[in-house]
Amino acid sequence: MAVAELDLDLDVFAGPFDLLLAVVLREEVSLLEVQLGEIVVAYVEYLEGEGDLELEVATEFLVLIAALLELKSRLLLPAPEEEMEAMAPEEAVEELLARMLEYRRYSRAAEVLADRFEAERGYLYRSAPLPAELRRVAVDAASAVYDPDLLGSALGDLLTEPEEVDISHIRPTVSLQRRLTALREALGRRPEFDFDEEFGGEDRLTQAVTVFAMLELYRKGEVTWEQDRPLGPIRVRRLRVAGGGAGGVGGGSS
Amino acid sequence: MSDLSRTVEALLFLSAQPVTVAELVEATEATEGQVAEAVELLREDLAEGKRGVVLREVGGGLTLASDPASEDAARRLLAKPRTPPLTQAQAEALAIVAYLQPVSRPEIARIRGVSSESAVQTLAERGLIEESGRSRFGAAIFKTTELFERLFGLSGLDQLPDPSQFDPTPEDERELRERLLKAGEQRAE
Amino acid sequence: MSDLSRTVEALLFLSAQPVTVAELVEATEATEGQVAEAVELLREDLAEGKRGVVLREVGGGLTLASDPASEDAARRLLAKPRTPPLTQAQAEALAIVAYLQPVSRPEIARIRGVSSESAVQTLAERGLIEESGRSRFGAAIFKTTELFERLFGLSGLDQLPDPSQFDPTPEDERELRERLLKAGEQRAE
Repeated sequence: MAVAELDLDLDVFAGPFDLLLAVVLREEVSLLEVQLGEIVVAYVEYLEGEGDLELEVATEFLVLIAALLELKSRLLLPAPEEEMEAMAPEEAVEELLARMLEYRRYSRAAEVLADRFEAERGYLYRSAPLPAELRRVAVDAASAVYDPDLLGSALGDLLTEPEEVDISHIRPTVSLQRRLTALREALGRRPEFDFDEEFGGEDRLTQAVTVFAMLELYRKGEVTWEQDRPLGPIRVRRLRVAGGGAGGVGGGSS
Repeated sequence: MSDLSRTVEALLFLSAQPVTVAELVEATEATEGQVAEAVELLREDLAEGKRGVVLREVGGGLTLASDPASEDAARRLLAKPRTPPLTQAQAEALAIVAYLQPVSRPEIARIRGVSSESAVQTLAERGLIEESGRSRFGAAIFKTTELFERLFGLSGLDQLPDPSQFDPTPEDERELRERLLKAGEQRAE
Repeated sequence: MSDLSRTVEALLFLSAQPVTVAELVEATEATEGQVAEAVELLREDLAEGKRGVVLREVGGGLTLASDPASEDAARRLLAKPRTPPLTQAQAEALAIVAYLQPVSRPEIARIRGVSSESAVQTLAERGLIEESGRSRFGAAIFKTTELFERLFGLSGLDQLPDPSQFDPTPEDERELRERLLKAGEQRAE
């Protein structure tokens, strides 16, 4: 199944995923109202039903959901008026249409190629060395055409041990839940603080998840923030104290 | 079977790569007309269903291949499992490389709308595409290989199906546009 | 020509080594009598002077060979080895075989961190490497050929560039094979 066909039944939208993308781009549905968590849940449920994880599809899903998250976070962040108008709905539709048409061309060519590959798989080719007497001929006629350094440098490439893959960012300690708690604790200590001052010591991923936690609390009306210029300091301000503490967070996917 | 046909058959049998008519002319010291005639005779003799071996025109030349009817027996003998079919993602990435080559990795991702890392890597591992350099911005650039032509039974890249047949028709475009608009209207109701 | 004869012909065409009747029986799932009959038919069809290929019995098995009459033409065709530029994958596989020979196919894959089927096959087809036996576990083992030395202008394998010259960590004194395998395993992770 393609991700595009993932059937969604959300509060504000029912239909396949690609349709959701289309209506979101047309701004017929406000992305602010779409619980992205629900889409993830729908996808995970689909996976559970299906039993196997197809890596390609999973990758596609991650790319799409990441794009939506980015879009949503941009909408949530205050931005100058003119930037908000940068892409009108009509333009968005035209852009989307152009892309879909181009993609459609190659996905059709792909079908033809896949069929062709299937039809050709039965033909097998011989790969046998030349008989000894003829091999002799080729050796006699051979002259140096390759540089031995080619082999040395290829071997050098292979000797290079790749850098250790940094997997610290996928440790399970960075959960949205915990960042929400940390954020609320920080807000509980003082009504206003500088983001970097409070969280600047954390690694990039923890900081990023903290920003998502801020978006979540913004949605709930608990927090707001200001940033005078891109990459400038972020002042985080408490709007009201969270009611009841730990419960009631987590993307509203229940 | 003529002597020249026999020689051509022997040459095709020995050569690991497809052999062009020009190479056959040089090797047999016959005229191009004679070689063409000999190839024609051989083509009839080795037409599909006649023998265990068939004559094929792939990868820019002539080559022999085993008849597909013997595929199962051949795989049992050579203990060679059937290669898996192309996934949708691989087929799409391959179509883009085949028609647009040389084409960069980001370009493939842009057209497919998703990162195509693993599809591209698998295609390269299977020998269907290969890096043919780097773009100005350092991105890997890909083209199809000779193996691609062989495995797809193409005598050359010009034998790829005419791409215009895949162009979305005006009806397609209208249908797609309507689908997008309708989705919006449903929402508005 | 019977279906079974056709299949037998295809099997002999594909196999680089002579094939025994027992192997043919197993691969075709026919009886020994049927296979013997099919081989007899094929023997008549491929008797000397009939086609470009002849059926021969060598080393306890059956094999196809080119007709001796085509030898001169074969010499002219195959005298000049094919030497297109090596792709990165081919260069890496060749370097592994050159420095570590004899080396098994799975070992090549482990060092490169990716399956290297098509690179190894191309190198073998071009005559740069060849099978030199089987490992204890049945994997093909490769070494470089005399043609390889000619094409690289080497008077012997000891003329290969000193690996330490390209070695990123010369202070490390572990053995080359071990080092390559370690780097390969990290790549594959």
